[in-house]
Amino acid sequence: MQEIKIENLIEEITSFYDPKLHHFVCLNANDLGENRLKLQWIFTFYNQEDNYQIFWTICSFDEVLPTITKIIPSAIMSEAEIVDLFGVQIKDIQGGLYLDETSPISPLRCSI
Amino acid sequence: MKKTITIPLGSQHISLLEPVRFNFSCENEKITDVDYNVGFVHRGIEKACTEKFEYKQVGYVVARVCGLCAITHTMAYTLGIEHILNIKTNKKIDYLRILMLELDRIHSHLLCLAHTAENSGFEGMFMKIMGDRELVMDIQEAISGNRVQFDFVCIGGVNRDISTECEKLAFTNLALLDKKVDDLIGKFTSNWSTALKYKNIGALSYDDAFNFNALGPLARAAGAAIDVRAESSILPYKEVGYKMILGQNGDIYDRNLVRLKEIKNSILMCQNILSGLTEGEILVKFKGKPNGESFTRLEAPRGEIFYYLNANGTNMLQRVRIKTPTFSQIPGMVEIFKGSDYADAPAILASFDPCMSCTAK
Amino acid sequence: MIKSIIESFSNLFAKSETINYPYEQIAKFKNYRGLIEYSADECIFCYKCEKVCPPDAIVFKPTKEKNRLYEYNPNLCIYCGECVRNCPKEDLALWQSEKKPKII
Amino acid sequence: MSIVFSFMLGFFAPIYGGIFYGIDRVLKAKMQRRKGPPVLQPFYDMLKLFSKTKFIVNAPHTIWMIFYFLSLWAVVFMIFFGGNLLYIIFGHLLATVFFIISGYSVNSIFSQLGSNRKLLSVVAYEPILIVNAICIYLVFGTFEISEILAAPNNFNSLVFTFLSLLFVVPTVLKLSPFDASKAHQEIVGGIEVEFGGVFYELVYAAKFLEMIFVYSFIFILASNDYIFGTFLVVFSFFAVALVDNSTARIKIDSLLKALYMYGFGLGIVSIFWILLCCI
Repeated sequence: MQEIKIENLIEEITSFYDPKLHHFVCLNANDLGENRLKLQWIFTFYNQEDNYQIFWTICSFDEVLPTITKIIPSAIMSEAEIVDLFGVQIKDIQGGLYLDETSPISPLRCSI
Repeated sequence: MKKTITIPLGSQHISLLEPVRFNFSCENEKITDVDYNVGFVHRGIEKACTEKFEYKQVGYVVARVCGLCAITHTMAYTLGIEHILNIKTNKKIDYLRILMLELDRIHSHLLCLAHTAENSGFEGMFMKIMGDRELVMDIQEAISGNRVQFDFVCIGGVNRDISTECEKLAFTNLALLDKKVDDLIGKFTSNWSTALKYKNIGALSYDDAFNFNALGPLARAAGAAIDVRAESSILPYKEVGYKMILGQNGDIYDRNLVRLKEIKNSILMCQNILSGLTEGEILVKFKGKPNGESFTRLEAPRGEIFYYLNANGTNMLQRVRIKTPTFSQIPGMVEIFKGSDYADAPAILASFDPCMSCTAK
Repeated sequence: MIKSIIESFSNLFAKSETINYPYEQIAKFKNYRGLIEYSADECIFCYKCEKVCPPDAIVFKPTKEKNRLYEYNPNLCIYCGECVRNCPKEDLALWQSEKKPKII
Repeated sequence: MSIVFSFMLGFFAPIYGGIFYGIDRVLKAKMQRRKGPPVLQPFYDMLKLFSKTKFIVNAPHTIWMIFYFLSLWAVVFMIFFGGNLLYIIFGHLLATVFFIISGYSVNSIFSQLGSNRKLLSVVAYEPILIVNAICIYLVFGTFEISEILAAPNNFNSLVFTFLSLLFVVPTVLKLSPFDASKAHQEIVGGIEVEFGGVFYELVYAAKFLEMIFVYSFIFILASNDYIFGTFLVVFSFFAVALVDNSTARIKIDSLLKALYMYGFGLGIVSIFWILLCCI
């Protein structure tokens, strides 16, 4: 587990990620309430048993988050999902992949 | 004048099992660009798991994410919650769980092979494989009592013990299936028309397999040794004879062969488990409410499945995150489509074995 | 291709694998999971089955009398058997039969 | 053959063609270890299609298709009246062209792709048919079917013609491996996709007529030996069904290559073989 600052996200992941060694599992978001969102970028290592590398940060819903799809193309699905389900803003990522106009807005967000 | 034509594949199309839409921009049947939409079956299962169902019931809910890898979803959830509750299962439970997982893998791979054959216009092969698949479906039905939604795994163990009759049935059917798979390998490798349809079609290179985070048979066909069964110690896979199977070219042909060989490996594992099964309890009693978080990875038939669970000491979970194999592979799939013929697109799509209800949840 | 042709030809003389379903019955396996059955005489009304049922197929309806009325909806039931496992008087008050629900 | 008998054969062609098609389906089901539909299934389909709403995408689309069906039926009449083989081939080509135009007349991308592919497959099989007609002329000295059927049996010199025709049969009937023009899983039936109700029934019945068209070509190879001719038809029927069951669909460019290389090649070989036999 490694805490990072949202501003340093791109640099941290660029310096860490090597496609041949690390496997990007997903970007996980968890609403802790009171406008706090915990984001976890979960990586594992190829050919190593139960070895996780998790970058995490806590941000608010108002921030515009950077995207890591330039480094990891498959992250686009995770990012589009949290845009839809949590209503966060991520640069260059559009919602609408999972929900459409008639769906509830950001359903996984805490109501508090 | 517009130079490209747009061919839609989906959201309803004969070659699709589940709703997904690909819009292919084609230059005379040569695909140049792909646009996709995957969220047709979003059912809000993650939300339901945290708001409507208690943690003991969630195992049955997540089984409904997907019909084919139902047991894998329940298993991943159960392993995660057992990690939080600190339950230690005995060897017999682990073995029975691997048995069901591998039987599930066999039938899922057979379905994918049948679907690939059907989508390339090979109806005879489709019917043949679907007929053979009944053998393994019968074993699963005899063991669990249900045909599709097994509901076999529960927190702390499994729901049913395996009887001697089931064991006998499993041995005979697996031996039969083993022969049929050998026969299938022969038929897939020595057919002029399938060679035209599968060889060097829809290929994913070794480097791209890593760059696009390919998983499961898709990655292994390209030669990338990516398999959670080898990277996880949560279930004793090495004891039962697991072997990594790799392809070379990453085309449809290799994907089919990797699947067929994995079926053979799975049959071997099932036979090992059945002959080495010991007596023991099938359910471990537990107390308390979950508190904490867990990360679980498991190899579903299609690739890695990941569960993140967060519990806060109540009956309700605070967060359930499901990441399924198709979910992260879609950018890779789109990349493979570019440059191939539209005539091959349904077969390529089927050979990915995409699961849209997994993806949209 | 030759192998497939030979097999297709030999299949002409083989028995078909499909069953003419409504006229021929499908062989059921032992311990097939069927309808949940209930006996009011043995029930101790702990309501555990109602609590654990994932799709709310078992509901105890309030009545004027002391005990509530057991109601079971076979169309909601997912046949997981969780209620039977949690029942304190398993096989007496609540058990899983091998019957199929009626087709309406 | 009396005129009345020929007329009856031609007039009821969609009916007994339907029975052949039903038998074909049962045979294929048996090859896949299924029970399959009843033999009369095409007629049950017909009854159902008649009861559906008559939906027309646009007028030319349906009209061209009706032209296709009628001209194909006319071709079948010509066969039973013992007409000229070349006229029959060109009549069939005309009918197919009507069908292709009908496919182009709608906006559906699948229909247009189907038309493209159908056009290419016509380009592939038409030369073979003509070469084979020439072969038949070389052997019997005539193009008239009535005269060919009266001539003595000379199948020895037509062996390669028969083999080359075996490549045409699946292409015309849109059977695997040469069914790229229909391609159920890719372009959802190609040209057929936009028809509905009664009009689809015409397309469906046209399949039976196409069957009669190609198998009559094989039948006349045996000239006056009708029993041998029936045997040839049944044999090719079986062979085509077996190959259909054990091959995947190949792409349209592979289809062109395969037909030109093997089908057309065998046609050329056949010409030389006949010349050799004559010497």
